[in-house]
Amino acid sequence: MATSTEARPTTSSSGPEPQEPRSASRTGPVLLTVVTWIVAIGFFFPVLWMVLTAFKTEQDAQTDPPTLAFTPTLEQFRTVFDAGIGPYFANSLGATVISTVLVLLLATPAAFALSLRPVEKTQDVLFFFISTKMLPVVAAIVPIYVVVNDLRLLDNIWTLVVLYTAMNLPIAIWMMRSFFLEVPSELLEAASIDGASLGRTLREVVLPIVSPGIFATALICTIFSWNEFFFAVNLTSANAGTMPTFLVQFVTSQGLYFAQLSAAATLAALPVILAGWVAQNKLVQGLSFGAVK
Amino acid sequence: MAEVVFEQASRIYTPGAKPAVDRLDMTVADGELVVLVGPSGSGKSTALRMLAGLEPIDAGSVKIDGRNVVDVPSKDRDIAMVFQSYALYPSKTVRDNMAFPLKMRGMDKAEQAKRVNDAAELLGLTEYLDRKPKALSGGQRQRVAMGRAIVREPQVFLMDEPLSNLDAKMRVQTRSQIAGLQNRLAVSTVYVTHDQVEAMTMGDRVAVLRDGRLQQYATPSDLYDHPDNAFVAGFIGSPAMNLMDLRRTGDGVSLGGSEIPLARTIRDAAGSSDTLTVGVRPEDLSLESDGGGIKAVVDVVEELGSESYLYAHMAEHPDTTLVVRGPGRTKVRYGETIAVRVDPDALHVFDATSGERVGG
Amino acid sequence: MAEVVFEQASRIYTPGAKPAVDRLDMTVADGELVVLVGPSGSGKSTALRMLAGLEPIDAGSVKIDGRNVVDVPSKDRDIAMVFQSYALYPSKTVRDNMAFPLKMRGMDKAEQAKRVNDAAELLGLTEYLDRKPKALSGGQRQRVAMGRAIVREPQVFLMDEPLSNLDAKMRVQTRSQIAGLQNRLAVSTVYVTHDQVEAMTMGDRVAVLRDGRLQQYATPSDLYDHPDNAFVAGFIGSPAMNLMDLRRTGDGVSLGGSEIPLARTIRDAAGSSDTLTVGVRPEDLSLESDGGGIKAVVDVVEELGSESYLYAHMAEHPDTTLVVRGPGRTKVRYGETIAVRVDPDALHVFDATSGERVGG
Amino acid sequence: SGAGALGAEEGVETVTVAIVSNPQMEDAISLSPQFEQEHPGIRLRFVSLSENEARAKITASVATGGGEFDAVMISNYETPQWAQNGWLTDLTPLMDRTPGYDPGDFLPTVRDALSFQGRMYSVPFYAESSFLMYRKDLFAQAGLTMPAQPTWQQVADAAARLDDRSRGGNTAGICLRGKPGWGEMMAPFNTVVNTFGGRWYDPQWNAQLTSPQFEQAAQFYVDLARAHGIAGGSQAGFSECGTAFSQGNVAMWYDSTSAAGTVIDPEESRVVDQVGFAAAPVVATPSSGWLYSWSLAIPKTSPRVDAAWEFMSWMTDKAYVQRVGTQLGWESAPPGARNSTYDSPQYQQAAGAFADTVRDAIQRANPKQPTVQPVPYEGVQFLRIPEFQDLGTRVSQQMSAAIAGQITPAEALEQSQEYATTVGESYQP
Amino acid sequence: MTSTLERPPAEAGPPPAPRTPGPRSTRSEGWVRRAPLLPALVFTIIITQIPFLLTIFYSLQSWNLVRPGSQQFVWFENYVSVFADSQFRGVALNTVVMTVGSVLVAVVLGMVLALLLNRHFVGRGVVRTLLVTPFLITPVAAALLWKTTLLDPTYGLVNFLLSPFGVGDVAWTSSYPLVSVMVALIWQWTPFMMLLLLAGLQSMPSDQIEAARMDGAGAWAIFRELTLPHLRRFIELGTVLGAIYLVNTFDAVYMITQGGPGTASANLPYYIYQRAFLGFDIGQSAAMGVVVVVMTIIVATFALRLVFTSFGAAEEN
Ligand SMILES: Nc1ncnc2c1ncn2[C@@H]1O[C@H](COP(=O)(O)OP(=O)(O)OP(=O)(O)O)[C@@H](O)[C@H]1O
Ligand SMILES: Nc1ncnc2c1ncn2[C@@H]1O[C@H](COP(=O)(O)OP(=O)(O)OP(=O)(O)O)[C@@H](O)[C@H]1O
Ligand SMILES: [Mg+2]
Ligand SMILES: [Mg+2]
Repeated sequence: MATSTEARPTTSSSGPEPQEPRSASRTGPVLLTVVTWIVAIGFFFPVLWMVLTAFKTEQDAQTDPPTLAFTPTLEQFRTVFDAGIGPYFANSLGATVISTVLVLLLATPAAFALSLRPVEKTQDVLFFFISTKMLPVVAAIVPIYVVVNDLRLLDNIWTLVVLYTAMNLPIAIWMMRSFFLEVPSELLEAASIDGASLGRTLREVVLPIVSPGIFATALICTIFSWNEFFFAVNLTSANAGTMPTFLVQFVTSQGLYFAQLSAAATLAALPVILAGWVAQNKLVQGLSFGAVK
Repeated sequence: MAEVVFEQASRIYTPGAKPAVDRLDMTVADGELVVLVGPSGSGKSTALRMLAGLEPIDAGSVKIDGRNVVDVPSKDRDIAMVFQSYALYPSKTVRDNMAFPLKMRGMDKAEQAKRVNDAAELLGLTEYLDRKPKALSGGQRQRVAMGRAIVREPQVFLMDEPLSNLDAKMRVQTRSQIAGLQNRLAVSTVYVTHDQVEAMTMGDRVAVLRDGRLQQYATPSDLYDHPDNAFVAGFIGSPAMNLMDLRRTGDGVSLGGSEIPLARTIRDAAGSSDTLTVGVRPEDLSLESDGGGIKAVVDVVEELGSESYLYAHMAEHPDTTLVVRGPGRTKVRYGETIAVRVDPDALHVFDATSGERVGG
Repeated sequence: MAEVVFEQASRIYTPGAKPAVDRLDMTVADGELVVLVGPSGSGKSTALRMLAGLEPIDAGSVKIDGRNVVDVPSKDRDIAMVFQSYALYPSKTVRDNMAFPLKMRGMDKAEQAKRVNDAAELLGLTEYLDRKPKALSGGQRQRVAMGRAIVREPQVFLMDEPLSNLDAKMRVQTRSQIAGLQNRLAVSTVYVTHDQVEAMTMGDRVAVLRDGRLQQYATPSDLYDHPDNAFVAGFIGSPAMNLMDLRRTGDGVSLGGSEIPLARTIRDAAGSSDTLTVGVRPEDLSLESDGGGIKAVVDVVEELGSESYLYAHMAEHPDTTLVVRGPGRTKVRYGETIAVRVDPDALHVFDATSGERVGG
Repeated sequence: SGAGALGAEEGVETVTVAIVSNPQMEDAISLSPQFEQEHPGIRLRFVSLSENEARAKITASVATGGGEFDAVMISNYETPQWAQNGWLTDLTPLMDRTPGYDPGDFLPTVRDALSFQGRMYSVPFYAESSFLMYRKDLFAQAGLTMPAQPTWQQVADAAARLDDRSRGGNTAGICLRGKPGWGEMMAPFNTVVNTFGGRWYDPQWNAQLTSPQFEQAAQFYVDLARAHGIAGGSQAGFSECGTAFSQGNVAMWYDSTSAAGTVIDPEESRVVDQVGFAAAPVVATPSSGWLYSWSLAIPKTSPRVDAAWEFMSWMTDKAYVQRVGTQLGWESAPPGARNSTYDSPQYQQAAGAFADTVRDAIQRANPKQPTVQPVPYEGVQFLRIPEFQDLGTRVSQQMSAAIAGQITPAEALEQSQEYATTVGESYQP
Repeated sequence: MTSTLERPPAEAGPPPAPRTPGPRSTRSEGWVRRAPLLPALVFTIIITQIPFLLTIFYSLQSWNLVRPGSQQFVWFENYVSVFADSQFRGVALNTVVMTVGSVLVAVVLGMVLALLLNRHFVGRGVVRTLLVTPFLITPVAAALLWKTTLLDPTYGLVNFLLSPFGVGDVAWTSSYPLVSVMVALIWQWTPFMMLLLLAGLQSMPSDQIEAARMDGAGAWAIFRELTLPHLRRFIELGTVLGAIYLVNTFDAVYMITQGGPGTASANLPYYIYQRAFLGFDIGQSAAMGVVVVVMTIIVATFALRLVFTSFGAAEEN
């Protein structure tokens, strides 16, 4: 399971131990903690239910009232694996990782140019980027299909990489820009005094400070790419299909095999869930404390 | 009405490392202004933060008005603090920064405005009231931080180097205003400063910290005249006291060939130690024009206008250096040999090993 | 080899407002150390930032080594700067903070380490090299900022109150080390400080700014002895010079009932003005024990150990206040009347309206 | 991974097949390695998508000449239209030269539905009609009997009798689809419209949705669904009804004949032994069952006609049915396409409970004349015009809103009439 | 040596005009600044604008994919019928309600959660992990999950859990279709907002909060006076990104309600989907897409430039 980064350093000294500031009322925080836990479990519950369903038979999956008492079975997972999850998984992984890396590579300098060292017309540029996300994909899919078809790039993983990059770039730029703006401008000044070029300033000064923001951005791009469905289903077929396209074959018109679908969805979500759990720990590191007076 | 007591209070930032504040025992009487001094990193800010409730107290306790406040959250301690790092609210104007503590206490708008305007007047910030902190100079920011504290009438004032970025003139002026305010409100105050003049003039008492430990806690003149140990002696006063490890000879110690007599009480107290650390302040050394006294060669002449300081080394022991105060316009120049006379009554004698004061 | 020239350089932050730096003309000779002083908000930091290329130059120009650098980005100006706000890299350790400029210049690792260690040693940071800035005290942070500048051998050093958060002892020590380093490397340096002692002792020349305008640019002793105007006179020296608007009487001016004679040259230069601003430094006033001199009533006695300052007002003109320097251990107490003698040769006379110095 | 062009081994052709992910198709995929073994020169790649995605994707691909697929699974809705558009390869010559393929074995109604101008453009994998499933046990309990050819009035009465929810039970009377979608509620609803004597257009393409017969049908359907249908009836689709019926929460279910396998599968159903089957209820027409078939076609763009046909013929052959029956069990055999399937004793044994009812329904389906009065279109549960997917879905949305009680059936039809008029106008000279 | 620069005010010329912020920009300096932006900009223009122009081109045509030969130029006919379509307006309204409602609720909930998580407590890491998970689930699966296991009137957990309170048999998706869709969206998007705001909270300097505590501010006052202004940028960011995404929500509508009953829960993407993938009316759907873009741009311009100050004010601190 996920680990908590807040664990205090283990002490070995016999002296008095450091502690958090004690607070006057003990019940307040405890109550808050309890509330937080309840809410968290409430949010997680549907997912838990989905995972549980994946271990049920179809019959157990839909009972009235819902039941927790069932004999777990791996049947559904077996079916899913038999359907040949491998290539889909590999395609998803490829498209997601490559596009996320590309997004970060393109967005980082762009966000920098739009925040810390703003170019003219920053607002317009930002607006342009976000405006590219305003056209509903469903409206644009036929033109895209036609272009991709003309380029003979249907069912090609690179098509997805390019489209995912374009799809996530505006978000990444916007997000990163917000985080970059948190960097005290004095630090950039210090870096330029210290003779750092733009690239190095970014790499050595800005990025370490905004790393939680970068992780958040990368995580979100990863999630969006991994779960992207519409491009994948319309532009790929036998070779470049991704996990969501794999998933929909379990949405059959002959009755809904929900246990099977749950197993497939669980498997599909597993990589991002793991990535999310790992990355979100990185989201909680202090940013620029102690930098300036 | 607030007496502040530190009782064996400690703070350890990193487990295993040495405490930033180490079993501090200190009482600030009601209405008293205590100045906290010490080298950089000696735990001054930490001590203030402990009192303010911003740092946990790892051992011991802190009491305000006889009540242990270890579990009282900062906001209920009724303390106003000037942070060393200012900690201004970046999204608020100067006016709102200063009004914030008043607003938090639900003071009515008119009274808030009045107080803020008064404080701004006092600190010369009137024309900047509508700016955001980002558009202020360093000293202006510091003044805003100051203003945010002094608009209140808290139980305790904590000021962490509140004037370090102000020019001498403004500092003198603000210093006396703070002292006046503190006096008028009779608010117990702990004031951290690196400025010798502030330390000597503002405090009812001065506490000297070193490595988290309290070295001496006394009135300024006591501290100056009777430092408890060589560290305090060297730390208080600028330029610092000349501290020399001298060999004992007969009734005194030997310096630059001549013997300086020591008082009987000191001799007795010193017992059999071979060497003593002897301190003498630059102003207790006088230049002899008639050739008598200890000979020293001048290395540096610092002219401050109203006085000058001669940095010199013993003609015979180049390793022993001395600072001598001279007149504002001295004729002495680099390389010259001067003759210095020591006032035997002004000697401070310390144990060479422990650094503790020997005798009275 | 770097001469720095400000030529009518101006910076206006807010269109329409008065310039933060206003047509500054100043030359820093190669290898010279110039101290920049002025009240808080007078444009010192702005001037440094203009020189460093961090602020646009709205008019005029800045030249380094004869080359107009207005269009040269900071990183290519080869300047090392200590920021008033430190601007440490929060994600880097102290070591990496200090090594950063060297790394940027592609210096080899071993040399980097050596320099960083040397600087750390000098600044007493050795044991903190592996910490992040947020785990340091204020003074320690400031020293890191200092360290990051002095590891380099740039063309120009810019230091914006680099020692304001250090204790007196460390300050004296670091001050002389900086001076030594600057001397050794012969790097042109602009040094901003609020500390009178630093201003007087460190600079080859001192520039006094006020509201963005250069008031006087001269050697420290010139500044002290011949302030060009009443502002400089009052600003340099601590406690400040006593400045009084006095009415002319016959051959001099009248103060507290008695007449103080003025030199002929001054009288001539003053022309027909009725009133003159007359300044006299606290140390140029002496206490008369024999009852002669001007009578004043003591308001405050500040005892600094090595000397004391008596803040008093004229017995007959309560509005005219005076600061008089007394001996370290004075017997005078609050409310006593003292007699003060003025040294007529030590008078500074200024035009009451323009503030300009009158006569020599 | 699989980026770029199809990996081509020397002398091996890769045939890409787009299919709809129904259990029968999954069976085909699982058996396909046997095909590859028997045909070493052909490699198969399947793109399996759910029905809606598959239809959209295949249509886009074929219509724009995307050429991703060598064989596509389409239905009797698309086949004649696409054949007319010239998008499909004529399969008749291929069938003729394939020994033992026996196209004459296909059920005639199905064969007709997949033909254009007398030539077949797709070959049926399986076919279905609609019928009524009911709980024999509940009927017995209530002392009711189900006629072999019930009328809708009889069904409505029975539903009212069997609905015990007002008496504290949890059995609904009948499940009727209410979920919007031309392939969802529009299918059963259209059969009801037809048998009530309603029609979408008169021969001059004038929309007839507000005709009394149509309104009667709509009113009937909505009333029945609202009064005795399952909870959330406006969102009930094939799978929702299937779950409800299998879990024993509903007494009757009017739907596709393909549901038969599920409701008697002990793995999925709790009512295995209690299910009875009857023909689709009628009012004014002799029969009302729909006709639907999933079939395989070869887009004109495919350069691998022979290889594709090789696979298609394998999958729609009699031998395939045998193969499935012996290897996966006879209840899994694709129904409805071939007479020979029904003649097989093993199949009769496995699916005897419904096999003949199903064949009958398929054979009685009458796409050419679905209702009483003449119409300018073909199709039972759909109108075989390109606009129908959209039109049907829009109308179904209105009807669904009526089932949810948000509007009256009359209002729903009024709005629908407008949609239909717009479409009809494009067919009027 | 000594120079006096005290000049009488009269002599002083007019103050020089200030330059635009940033060091004096020459041509080359401008390009140095722009360089980092260019790759992203060029990439985006090429990849997104070609399909967009094509969309505009198609929107001027009457073209049904499944009726070959129907393709012809009709200029603005498609637009005319879009605006004449009363359902289109209703659907547009649904879109607004769905987007605004979901975003607002998600932001508020996300903020609450972020604040709850920005404290030290037992199991903080685990809780955070649990909370982000909904965002990681594939939207298609999430929508189905809501439809089938949570909101189903008979088998749904929601009704099951509510049945003790006497509201056990609500047909959520047909009685409250819009709400049903929004609940699923909110469930998925709250973690996104939480992540964003948590990262924002982490960047808040602690000394300001300390100062506020000294100033007597309680938790609420600190939140209102300091946290909120600090988070403003992140709230705006979350709102913008969330809105842009949710305007284009398709899966949830498609899976949970099919836009029904009627068009009660249909939004523009779903409506366009129907035109494009059921009707295969490329011209119509392209025209609708263009209309959506234009409307979104108009709304966004107002929202971003008037309501939000992100653009201008962000630079100010
Ligand atoms: N970003 C800014 N926007 C607007 N005005 C500014 C800005 N920065 C500084 N100022 C103003 O410019 C003037 C000069 O500021 P500067 O920082 O140069 O002063 P300084 O001499 O360094 O003062 P200090 O000793 O307090 O640091 C001040 O009045 C200040 O308020
Ligand atoms: N957050 C922290 N983590 C670890 N060590 C710390 C932390 N804050 C301070 N210290 C250490 O504790 C010691 C005392 O720090 P403190 O800030 O109290 O010093 P100070 O007396 O205020 O110094 P200065 O005059 O430089 O401000 C220093 O050695 C410092 O490095
Ligand atoms: Mg400190
Ligand atoms: Mg400054």
